Amino acid sequence: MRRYVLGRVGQLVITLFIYIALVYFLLQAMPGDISMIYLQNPRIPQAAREELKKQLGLDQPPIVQFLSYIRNFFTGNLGVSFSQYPRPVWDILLERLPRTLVLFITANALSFYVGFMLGRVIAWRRGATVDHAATVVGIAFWTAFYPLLSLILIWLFAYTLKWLPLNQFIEPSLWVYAPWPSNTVFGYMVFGIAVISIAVFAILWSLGRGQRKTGRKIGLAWALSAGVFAAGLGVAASAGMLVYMWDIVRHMVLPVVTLTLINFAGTMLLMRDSMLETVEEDYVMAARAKGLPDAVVRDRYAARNALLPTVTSLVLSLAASMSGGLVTETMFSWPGLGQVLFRSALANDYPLATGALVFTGIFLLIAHFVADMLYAALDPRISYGGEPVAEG
Amino acid sequence: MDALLKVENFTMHYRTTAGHVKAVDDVTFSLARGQSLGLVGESGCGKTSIAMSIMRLLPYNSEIKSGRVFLGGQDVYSMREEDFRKLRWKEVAMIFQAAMNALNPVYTVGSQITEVILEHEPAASERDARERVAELFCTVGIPEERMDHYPHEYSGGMKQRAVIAMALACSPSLIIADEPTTALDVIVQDKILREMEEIRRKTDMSMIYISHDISVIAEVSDVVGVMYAGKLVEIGPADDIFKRPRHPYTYGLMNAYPSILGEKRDLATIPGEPPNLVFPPEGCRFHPRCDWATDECGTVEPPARYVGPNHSVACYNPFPAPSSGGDRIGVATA
Amino acid sequence: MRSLAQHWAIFRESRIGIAGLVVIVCFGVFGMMWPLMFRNVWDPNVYHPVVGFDPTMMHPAAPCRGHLLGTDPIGRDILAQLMFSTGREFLLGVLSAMISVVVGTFIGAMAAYYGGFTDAFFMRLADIVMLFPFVPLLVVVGSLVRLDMFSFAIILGFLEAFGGITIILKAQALQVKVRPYIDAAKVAGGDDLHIIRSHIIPNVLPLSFLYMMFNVTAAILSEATLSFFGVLNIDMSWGMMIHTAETAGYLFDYGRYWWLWLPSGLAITLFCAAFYMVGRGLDEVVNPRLRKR
Amino acid sequence: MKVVRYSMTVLLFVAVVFCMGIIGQAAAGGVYEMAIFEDPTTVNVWAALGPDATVWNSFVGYQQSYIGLYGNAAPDYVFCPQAASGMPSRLVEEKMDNKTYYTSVVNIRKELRWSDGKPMTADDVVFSYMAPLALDPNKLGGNWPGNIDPEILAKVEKAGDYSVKFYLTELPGLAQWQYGMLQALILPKAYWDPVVSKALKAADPIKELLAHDPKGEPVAGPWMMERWEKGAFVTHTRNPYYAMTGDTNTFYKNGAFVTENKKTGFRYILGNPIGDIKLAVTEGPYANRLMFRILQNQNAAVLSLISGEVDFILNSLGLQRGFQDQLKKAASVEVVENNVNGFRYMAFNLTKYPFNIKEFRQAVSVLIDREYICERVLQGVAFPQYSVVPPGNAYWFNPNVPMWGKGFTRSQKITEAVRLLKSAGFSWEVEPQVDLAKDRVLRRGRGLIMPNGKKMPSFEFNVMTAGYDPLRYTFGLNIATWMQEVGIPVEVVPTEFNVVISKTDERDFDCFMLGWSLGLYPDHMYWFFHSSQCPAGGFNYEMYSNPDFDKMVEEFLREADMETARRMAFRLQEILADELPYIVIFDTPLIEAYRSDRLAFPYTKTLSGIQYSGGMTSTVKLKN
Repeated sequence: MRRYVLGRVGQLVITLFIYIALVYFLLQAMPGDISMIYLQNPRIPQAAREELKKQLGLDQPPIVQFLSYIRNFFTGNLGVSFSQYPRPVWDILLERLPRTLVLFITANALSFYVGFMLGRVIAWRRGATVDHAATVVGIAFWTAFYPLLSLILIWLFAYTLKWLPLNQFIEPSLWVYAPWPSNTVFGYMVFGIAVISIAVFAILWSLGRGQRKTGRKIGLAWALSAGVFAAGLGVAASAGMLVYMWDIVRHMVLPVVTLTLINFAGTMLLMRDSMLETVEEDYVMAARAKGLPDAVVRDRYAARNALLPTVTSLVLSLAASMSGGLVTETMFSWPGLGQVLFRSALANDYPLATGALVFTGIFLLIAHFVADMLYAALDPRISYGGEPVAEG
Repeated sequence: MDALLKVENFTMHYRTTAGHVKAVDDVTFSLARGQSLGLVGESGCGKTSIAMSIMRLLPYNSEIKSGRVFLGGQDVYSMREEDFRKLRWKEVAMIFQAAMNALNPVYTVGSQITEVILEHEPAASERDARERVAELFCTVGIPEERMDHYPHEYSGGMKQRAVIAMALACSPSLIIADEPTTALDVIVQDKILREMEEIRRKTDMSMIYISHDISVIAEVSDVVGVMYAGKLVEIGPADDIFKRPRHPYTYGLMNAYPSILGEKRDLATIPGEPPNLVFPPEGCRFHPRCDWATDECGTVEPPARYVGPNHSVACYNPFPAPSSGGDRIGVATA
Repeated sequence: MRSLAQHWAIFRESRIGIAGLVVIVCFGVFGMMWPLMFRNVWDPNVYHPVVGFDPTMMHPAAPCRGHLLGTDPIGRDILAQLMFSTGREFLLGVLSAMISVVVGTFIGAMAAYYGGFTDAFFMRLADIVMLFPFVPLLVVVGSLVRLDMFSFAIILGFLEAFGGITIILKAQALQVKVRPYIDAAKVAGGDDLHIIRSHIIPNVLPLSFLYMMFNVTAAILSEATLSFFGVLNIDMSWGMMIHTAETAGYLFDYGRYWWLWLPSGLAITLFCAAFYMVGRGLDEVVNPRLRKR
Repeated sequence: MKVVRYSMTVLLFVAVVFCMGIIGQAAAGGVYEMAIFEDPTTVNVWAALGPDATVWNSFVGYQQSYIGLYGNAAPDYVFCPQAASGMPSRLVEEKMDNKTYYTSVVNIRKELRWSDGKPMTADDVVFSYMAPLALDPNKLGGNWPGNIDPEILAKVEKAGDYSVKFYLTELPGLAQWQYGMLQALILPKAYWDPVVSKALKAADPIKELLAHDPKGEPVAGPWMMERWEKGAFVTHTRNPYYAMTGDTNTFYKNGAFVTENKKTGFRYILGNPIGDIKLAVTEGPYANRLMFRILQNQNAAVLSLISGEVDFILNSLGLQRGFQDQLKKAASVEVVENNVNGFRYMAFNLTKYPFNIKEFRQAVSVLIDREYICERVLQGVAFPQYSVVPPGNAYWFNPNVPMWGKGFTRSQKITEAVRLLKSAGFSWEVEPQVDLAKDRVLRRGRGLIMPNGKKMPSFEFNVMTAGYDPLRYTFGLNIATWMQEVGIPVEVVPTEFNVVISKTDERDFDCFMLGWSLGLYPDHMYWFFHSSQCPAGGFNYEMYSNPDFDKMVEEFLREADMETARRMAFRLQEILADELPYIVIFDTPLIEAYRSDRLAFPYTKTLSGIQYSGGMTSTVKLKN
């Protein structure tokens, strides 16, 4: 196992290196540089432009620039932004990271959940009205023009119905008096959710180990989970942070819903296809013959096995939504990594654009890696250990 | 005698885009407690469809045209789905065609058996269930410690044994074994069949063996039914049928397989292929392939008629009866 | 292997696929009407999709007799733009999908057939290409050098080709490669290219075709998104129509100026959904387990 | 059981939605809420004036918090004292250490305070000039070299506690002196001196200084930054020691101008303050807090404006036309339209033949139907323009420059263009023909033959891509069509903005269309048209070279007297409109909108709009 993981990590590092090189030279090959903004103001003398180039290191040959970039990269330094000179790229990305992560992980988790649940149901009831309806609606959203859809949703829910806030990720008039910066609250939210999920997972795991599920056990599990959640809320409330967290959640609803609408069909259709294969498997028939309840056959047999290929799609959809992040962020005034990338590219800010692309790349690599590990965890047949498996 | 299973004039079709597949056509038979029935026929002749009909596990595109199935005196198809679900495996269990695939790859073998025990016996605790599985593993000859292994860690024969153990888990009164040993090599096949037979005799269960291999059936069945193209063309006591097959198809089948006991014979094959069940031939469905067919065979379907005690054949020109009569009476055909 | 007619027979069973095909044909007819209308019916000065202008009314004008779908903020006929763009979208979608599938199929077949270094090289390359976040990358490239329709289609096609599609097609080609007739052909002295061309590729082709449909959807949506951000050098497309309405500020009062965004927005969704649905239909052809029995 | 579960879920959902609707609004009084589209990138004034000079940085940064010695009093942009107590003394020649200097003394208002309560003195002013000089304004980049020109400024010395003395190496023009150096911002020495001296010792002083995060920096302007929640909002609170509160700027009809503060007794008079008063504006600020909400797109901003979340949208580009009529209908929203200081133009490469023929350019100018573009295509949201100084810049604008083809019909334009071209020796293979009576083109021109007898080769016309700006792209196509009608073989090439910029910078083009937005003082006539700017890197892209013009524009630049300068500017505009190195086409007005139920601006008619004064934060009054 460890050898496999190490090997995989090594592979990732090499891939990453090639990726960085590609990104770097791709951006270098683009016309123009940031000193061109000085060309738009005749009062700025040419000397200033030369000084700027020298200051930013643009007067050096590209290969020298690249080597120093790589050297800095492996010491954890992504360079200095040109358009926000001299703020470190790393600093800008870190500022955006919590917002991006919270939004996209929530949205992906939700769209994966919705897609998985719906796909499970429609594959189980193949050919029924719900199957056709969900497929058509899913495809319609899947291929909808995203910017337009988000504008329509904003207009409907925030502007006309006034159920949800219009845009931005926090309400300024509330946060003026906040004792913390928003990123601190984001951080605590992520931390809190992680702790709560681990606790709930532990509760469910320890109580759900047996196969005999009594009502008492289920009730206890629910009560304990609710208790943990309430405790979390209580801690937040006593710290006075709850109202700010709530504000963030409020602002997240619309983008998350939009992302979910756009993305769920991918998981749903994949789950449906995958499950249409597993429902034909003999073990599903066997499970029915065993007189297990329909829901158990569907969930523990058909859906459980169909889940495996869908996990890969979770990663890919995470990638896709990070990629499409720019649209979401622009439409919902949610300043995240996509915005940084877009604006820095428009401003010829190569270090920042490269940094953002590399960062997205690292994120995706980690996601791929996690998917591999998850796949192994979910499928007992896959063993990365290398010990021979009894067969035949 | 009280019949455990009664199938009466059962007709079932599959709706497909090509048309209705007449998979089971007017099949009637019954099975007493403790008896074993062997259903034999080429693949696609409706054996498995009958098994699934008894289990009430027909796919969504099936349609029961007529007939009824009684299990322990209860009409299977008039019960509520939920009520019948609780009877499955407790009353009638099944050993699937491909045991390799009948186990869910993502759970341990043991848990898949305890699961069914816990489902059907509300009183049993998890520990009871595990003890039972250990016993069952012992019975079928799997080391107890392999309970917590995953299916992919089992060999083919062990999976087959595990599936048998699973079928025995709730001590059902009837087990349907659909091609239980087809995928195994001959030696293991034989061993497992013997063991199954032994268990059956010990527990006094009924059993339906389904196979395309008449030699397998020969070994273990009390009664043999021969199916062809959705029809039960001949049914009767095993000895009787093997000694003197009456239907030309049965005869053909017996010559098509080597005896498992190793008696050397020239193998004959039945020329032609089974008919398309969307448009089955007029009259006797076997007549296009039958050497003895007459004009009558091609027009009117031959009715089943008795040719011996409990031995009926649907043929206009059955082979002559053997000199000695049947020795055991156990099968009542309507 | 089945014949084309058999494939078609199976495809016809898929209601979703047929619905998609019908929509595509409708778009095709719609797009083909453009040159006819422009040459015979419409005054080129008024109905030109890019420089047309109708001096008789205020713009944007609501749908009326002369302009069935109204005009845009600079006085161009929406219907004419819609028709004109249809052809362009077909070109873009089909061109990029063709490139991705032709290149992807060839690479997949090569990688599967030769294995070894070729295989490793292309698979690692695919890993890296898959790492690229497409939309941001194209936005970055597009914001620095404006891509026109052609170069955009080609870049998109190659990105898709070297990415995931290669891996999928290679897996399919591998299944074919191990079949006995490939060995037979090799023993018979067939040269590699011949074997790839006449044995492996035909077997991979249905799957390629399926991915082609999905790639058309991806290409059109990417074009629309990038156009929306104004980073493409395309004078007219459905995405540009929405971009024009957006930059001119007509997009936020949704009810009032519906003709500025609804026709193009619907066209994008319908067109993409149609190709996607055809893809789903083909999926049932290629993947027998999904087929209804 | 299932029903219960479902209804519980639905109930929970409804409850959550309900909560979302009500919780989370905490309104506070006296907050002036503005929408901006991008995060500021820095709050460090050195960076904001230097390489990070974005309009957003100025909106939330120095425009609110800093003052200079002098400023331009809106709405008429009258040059007037801010921190200074009167006009600078006349520049006099002075010899020191064998060098000739031109010196001037500026006195400072004594009541000025930093926001920490300490007085603003001559030390601060001297520091504000000497520190950038020490760091080298060219290295600081951005606006620094324009404000503190190291070529001219030798040093600034303290002449008293509240007066400073400038030493210049040559006589400056208006652009360098009044509209440059004297308007540089004054920085608090007490805060920045240690930072700058530390930076000067560092390996990279500029980087060190720009990287400094100013916390608790005292300011002298009306507002001090309170909180910057990155990506969400920036707030400012009032500077409690802001000394200019109560300053009343009075504009007289006759052009006179008076600044007066009853409380402090400060008074400054320009011209002869008699007769009718046009406008009087009293400095506040009247709001308690500024809130800049960072909304990432204009749709979001407009929706927020209509729903009352913001009072004003602060955007240097103004609002797009489509919003106009919708906002006009919205309750309590006022839409204002202002001229901007800029123009869109097209230019030819004057080193190429036949673009260097004056008549050719005049013919093209005649052919361009500016009125058609503005009135028909843009329906009045643009105005035709002929001079390189926009009409909005009323003081400097010459309304009587030649206007080529103004008011002509299509056929008249073609006839006039043909006449001009023929007069320069052009001829045609097929000469265009028009029917003047019916205003129709009978025959399009083909095969234009240049005066040298060769057929004119086709040339490229670089316009913005449709994606960048659909309007400009369309106009480019229109202009090309008009030129093609008389047989000028032009070919439109949609080109990316960056590429046009580098093409013009490298002088590698035939002709192009771009736009400028300008400063108040029209020194751009020097930068765009003086022959010294011809080589690559200069701003005379089209490489116009006219020795007479050069001489005049140099004089204009040196001229320190406003009236003389104005006369010269008029003459320069006439020459340019005749020679047409730039064919000026049109400009669009700036459209802005604000909540009239919340805000009361003292005036809204001003060049470049309310945004140009940073939202008029210190003079706007808040209702309710």
